[in-house]
Amino acid sequence: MNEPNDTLLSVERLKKHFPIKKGLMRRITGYVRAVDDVSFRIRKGETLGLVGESGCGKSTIGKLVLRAMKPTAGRIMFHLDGREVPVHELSDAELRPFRKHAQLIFQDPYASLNPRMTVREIIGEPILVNRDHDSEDMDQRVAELMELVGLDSRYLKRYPHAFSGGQRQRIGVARALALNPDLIIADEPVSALDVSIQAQILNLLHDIQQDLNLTYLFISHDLSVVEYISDRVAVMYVGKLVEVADNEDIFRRPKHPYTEALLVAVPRISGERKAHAYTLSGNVADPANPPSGCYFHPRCRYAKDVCQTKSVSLEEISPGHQVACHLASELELKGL
Amino acid sequence: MISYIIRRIFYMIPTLIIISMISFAVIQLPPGDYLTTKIAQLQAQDELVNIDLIEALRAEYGLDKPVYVQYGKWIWNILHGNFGYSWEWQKPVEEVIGERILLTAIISFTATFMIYLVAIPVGIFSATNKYSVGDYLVTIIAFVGLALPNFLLALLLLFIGYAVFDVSLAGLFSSEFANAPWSAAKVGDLLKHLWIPVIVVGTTSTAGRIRVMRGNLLDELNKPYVMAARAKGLSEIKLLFKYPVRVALNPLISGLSVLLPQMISGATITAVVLGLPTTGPMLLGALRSQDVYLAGAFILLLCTLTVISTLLSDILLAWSDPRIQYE
Amino acid sequence: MSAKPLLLEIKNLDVNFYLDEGTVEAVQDVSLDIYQDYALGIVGESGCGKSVLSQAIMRIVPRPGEITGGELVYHGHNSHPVDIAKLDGTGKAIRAIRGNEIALILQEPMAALSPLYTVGNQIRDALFQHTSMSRNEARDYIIELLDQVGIPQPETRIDQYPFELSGGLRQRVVIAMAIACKPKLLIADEPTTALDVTIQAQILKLFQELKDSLEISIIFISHDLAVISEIADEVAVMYNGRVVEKGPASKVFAEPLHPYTVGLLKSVPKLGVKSRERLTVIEGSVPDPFMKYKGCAFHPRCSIREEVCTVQCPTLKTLEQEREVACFPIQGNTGGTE
Amino acid sequence: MNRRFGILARWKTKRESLEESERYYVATPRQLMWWKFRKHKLAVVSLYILGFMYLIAIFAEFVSPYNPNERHIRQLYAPRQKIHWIYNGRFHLRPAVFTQKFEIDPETLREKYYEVPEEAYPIRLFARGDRYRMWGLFETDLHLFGVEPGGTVFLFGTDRMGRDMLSRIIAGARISLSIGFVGIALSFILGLILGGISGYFGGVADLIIQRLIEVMRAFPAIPLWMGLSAALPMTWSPLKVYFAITVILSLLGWVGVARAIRGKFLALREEDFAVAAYLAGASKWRIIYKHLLPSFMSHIIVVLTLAIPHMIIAETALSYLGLGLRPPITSWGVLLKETQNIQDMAHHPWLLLPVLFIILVILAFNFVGDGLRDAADPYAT
Repeated sequence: MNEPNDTLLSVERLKKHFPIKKGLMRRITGYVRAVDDVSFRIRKGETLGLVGESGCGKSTIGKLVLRAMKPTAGRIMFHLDGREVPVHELSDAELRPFRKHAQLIFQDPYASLNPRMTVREIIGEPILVNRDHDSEDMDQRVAELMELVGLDSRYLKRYPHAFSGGQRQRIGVARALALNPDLIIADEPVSALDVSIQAQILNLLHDIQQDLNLTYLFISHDLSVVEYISDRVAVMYVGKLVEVADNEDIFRRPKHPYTEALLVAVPRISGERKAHAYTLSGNVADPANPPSGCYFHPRCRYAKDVCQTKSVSLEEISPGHQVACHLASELELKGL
Repeated sequence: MISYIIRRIFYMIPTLIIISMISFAVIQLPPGDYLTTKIAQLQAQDELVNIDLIEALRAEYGLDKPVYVQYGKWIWNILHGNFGYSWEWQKPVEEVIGERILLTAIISFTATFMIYLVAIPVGIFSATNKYSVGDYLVTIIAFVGLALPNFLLALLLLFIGYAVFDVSLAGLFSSEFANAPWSAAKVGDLLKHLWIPVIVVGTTSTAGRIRVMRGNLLDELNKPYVMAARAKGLSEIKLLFKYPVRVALNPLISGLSVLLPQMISGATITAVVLGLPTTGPMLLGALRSQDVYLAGAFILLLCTLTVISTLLSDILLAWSDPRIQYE
Repeated sequence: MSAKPLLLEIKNLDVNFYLDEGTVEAVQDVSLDIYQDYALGIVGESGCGKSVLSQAIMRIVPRPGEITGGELVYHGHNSHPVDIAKLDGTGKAIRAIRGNEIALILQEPMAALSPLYTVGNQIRDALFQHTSMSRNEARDYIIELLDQVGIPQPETRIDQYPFELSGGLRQRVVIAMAIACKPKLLIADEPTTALDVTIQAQILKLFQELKDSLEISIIFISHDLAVISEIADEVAVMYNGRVVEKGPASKVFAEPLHPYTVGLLKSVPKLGVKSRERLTVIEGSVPDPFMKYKGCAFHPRCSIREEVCTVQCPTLKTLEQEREVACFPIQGNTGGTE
Repeated sequence: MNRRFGILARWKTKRESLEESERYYVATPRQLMWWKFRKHKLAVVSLYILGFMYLIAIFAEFVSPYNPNERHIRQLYAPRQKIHWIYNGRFHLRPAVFTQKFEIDPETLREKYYEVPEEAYPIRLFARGDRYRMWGLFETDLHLFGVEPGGTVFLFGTDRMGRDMLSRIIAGARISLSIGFVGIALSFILGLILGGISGYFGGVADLIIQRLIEVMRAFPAIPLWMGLSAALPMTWSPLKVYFAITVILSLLGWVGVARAIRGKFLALREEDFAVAAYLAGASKWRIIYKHLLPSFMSHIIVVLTLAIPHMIIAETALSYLGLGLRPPITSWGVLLKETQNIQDMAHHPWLLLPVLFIILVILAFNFVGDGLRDAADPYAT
């Protein structure tokens, strides 16, 4: 494999199929194709936004990359100082040193902090279990991290119940930063927060990225947030990537009808009433029983016969712009 | 629905097998070969021993064979309607236990019915009048009911009946009907006596179900769908029964599968205290005198009865909650 | 707005929750006018009292909440106005209005439907309550309704249970349930929050269509400014139980006055206006409903606060044409009048 | 209200100062639970009652005025001796009991007891009485209270063999109250192991254990207990029987514990904070003892607290039927069993006193369990 040397993470043909068990003998009667043949790459220092509707498999990708679950097939390669770490095949013992390099920020700031541990224990846990600092150092390090995320380090001994949602999310960010990771996967990090608090966390993520040279995989259903934070964006539909491109290209020059539909669907503060040009009809396809051909064809207003029969794969149509659509070259789609 | 029932029946099989093994263990646990013990006992008392019968039984149950063969023979016989022989009663077991199992079932099922008849409306009242005087009263009574074990309640009732009212509350039949064949009059007499054991068996569980119903309903009353129903303009009574009460009932229905074994248990021990002609005293007697086939058959049948009731309650729940069939 | 006839006047409404831990003043001194054939949007963050307000209009505020002051004058009856706040909360009079004249759509479409009854059965309630339809008439009518709210194969869907439907379809069912008796006022409490963006667009479009075809008034409640801007004629911004700003939607969003509205609008990333600069934020956190704030509840987070804001609570004052704001510094600058 | 205000809201209103709120912010889970438990007044009272009962059970020999097996042949079926403050013609600060004597009622041929006020025996604290070995360690004759030799103090009357009921109830408390604990401890160990295996490893082990649990739940417990207890050899020593009975009781008791543990394990394993610890590189062992166990321990304690009264009831019931503990062991069930029949009780109602204690203890356990259940999750809204 000949990778450009600024790649931090490359994912190739990643699959995760969950068996559906039914009946008396719990026979496997089918599979939910949560992630189905997904390939992408993240460069050092960039933010890749991963958008899609609920159930499309975007969170599963995050969990697979972190090896919170084992992929059914495919490769996940982590590039570290010239070394390549095959994350997909690491054993439990090999995984532990890898965990220093990639961390997760959770969606729910309530469920993700153990209510029975103090802030010091929560933020210090990754340090402690990896013996990254000795214990005297640890207080110092935890205090540093708290200041970094904008929390008063005097609150070290408090329990999570003392904090508001936004502050809790800051604690979650501090925990993710504790081991100086290279990659942070942020799974809907602001969607559980109040509108006026979202901006605080987005700013924080933005600032620490600059300061610490972090790479983000930013998973969200909210296109406005993704547009704000991402350098590149991958759009996902029923377990597959349908379009990957630079931020500018995705939002201004989308090439996939689904991306276009998503953009149209986002309500906007326009000051004047916007008549809905068109809305996507129907529902997201069932990943256990997807339609034939291109999964999007039943809802696609441009669909032709070929879309019903022939499956699609992601192809590069211009430098850095990949689309999975038979009609990508013919369609004139509207961006923002 | 049909496939659901078939699946449930299929699940019963391992349960029944384990039950039969435990019942058989009860037969096997007493030390020594019971026939030998029995013979020694009889001979010590200078009584005539029917050697032929004993030899026949020894062969029939394979007492000289390993345990698993004995178990196999026992099961084989039971599957053919032969539950063994009761030394105590000098009769085949199946002849002794039929009516007693029936009476136990009557008491248990009547008690179960009464529990729901009382607990559901009281629970609804308690929840809809949360923190009212009535609710506190119900709560206190329920707690005391919970703390009062069946047999103690039986004891107390007997005591009060005897000491205060000078009546005997024991038994299921008046003396003139006790050994009479079944007739309409005997059924009437049974109904007259049934209420004491039913109260005794049911009190603890009624108290428990009141608590459950109250708790469930309180949870449900705050659910958005109740607010949605209210927003439609339905009257409080109508919406209460159509929406939250229906949902709050489901845990009670599924609780039936735990309740029925409790009732049958409770009926057993209460029967001993109250001297009822049901399984309880006879089982106790059989256990004490090591009349093993009788005891084993009782335990097997009581357990089977509960397994079947569990099945029925599961089917009832599936019928009442559309979500279950679609699982 | 005076061109259209008044439908509902909310006057100085107060709703308190008396909890063991203390009193929560969920709605404080809220006054709003709702006109016929018109959409009012209410924006606010969690705990600002917007949902309680909608429940108060229906008189279904759950205990231990109570309406403690103010009036809800409803002009929908032909004869004369009724003060809903004074009606018996479980009486016949209010029940004749609930679901019939005023209908409510709750946020979580799954939670708003009982799992134990078919869709048709639950829609039927309101019809049996308010009309004299027979079972068969009701069935035909419900199928028609389901079709109207865009549910495919209404003849089969009517006999399905809520858990057999997708989120979008469920929300359509809830809408069908609400409009079954052709209400004059529809209150929608975060009706699209639980939905995916493409489904949200479908539902918003449905609301537009209903508003045009049924000539219905809508109170649309959401935390999402953009959603409100798509649907509302007028918008009211709530903070800690009070309306802090009110005005025509186009003007409020184009030129917000209250520092909270200004902050909210600046702090959300807007699609198509991308810049990698830091977002402007409102510091601090959403107010705690148990906390009693001296002065303006927003002052701890406010960048333009003055001495007076910390001691006195501002009330809504009209500034210019149809613009009202409750903020001393803003009122002071433009010299608003009571 | 909204969950973000959950716990804060609950504590916030009463706080007067910053220090006060800081106290809540740094309060450990145990403190929060205790604060919440304290609000349940009945539970607190019940906790004190239970504490009192267990203290008595621990110091049974000292607290009881007599050896529970000592027969007072001239005092068969003696009724409760009343406590008198006025005797010898005047009021005393030290109460006394009067000697009771009996005559045979010519009609019923029963003993009829009457008090002899002239023979007043003041009740003394730390009186000398029967000799006993405290916990088998040292010999003494000191009792909490008693009367001068020559008098008797049967505050709860005596039984058919003239044994002091109070002393017997206290001796019974030791057995009846401890059998609950020992049984629960065994159930807990069984439940923790089986439920833990089932919840953590899943797969085939889970399937088998789950089926087993279902089967056990479908059993009518009492017939089964009866069957198993009846199989205990009559020749076993009382101590052996005691342990055998606890084992039998816990054989069925573990089911509830295992279900609770399994359910909590499954739920908590998926919790974000457990996943976070895993992703931070924490070992399985650390996740279990640092994240999972503390989170569900309080729930398990609730289950256990509510299971103890069931054990006590079961022991009492079995002993009452003659299938459980047997004399010379003294348990509350044995005491009831020794009261031969209902006529016996009707004429000597004090023989029913053990029932009061059984109910009191069970009620107290239920209230404590109820209070613990409310307090078990101080972070819920």
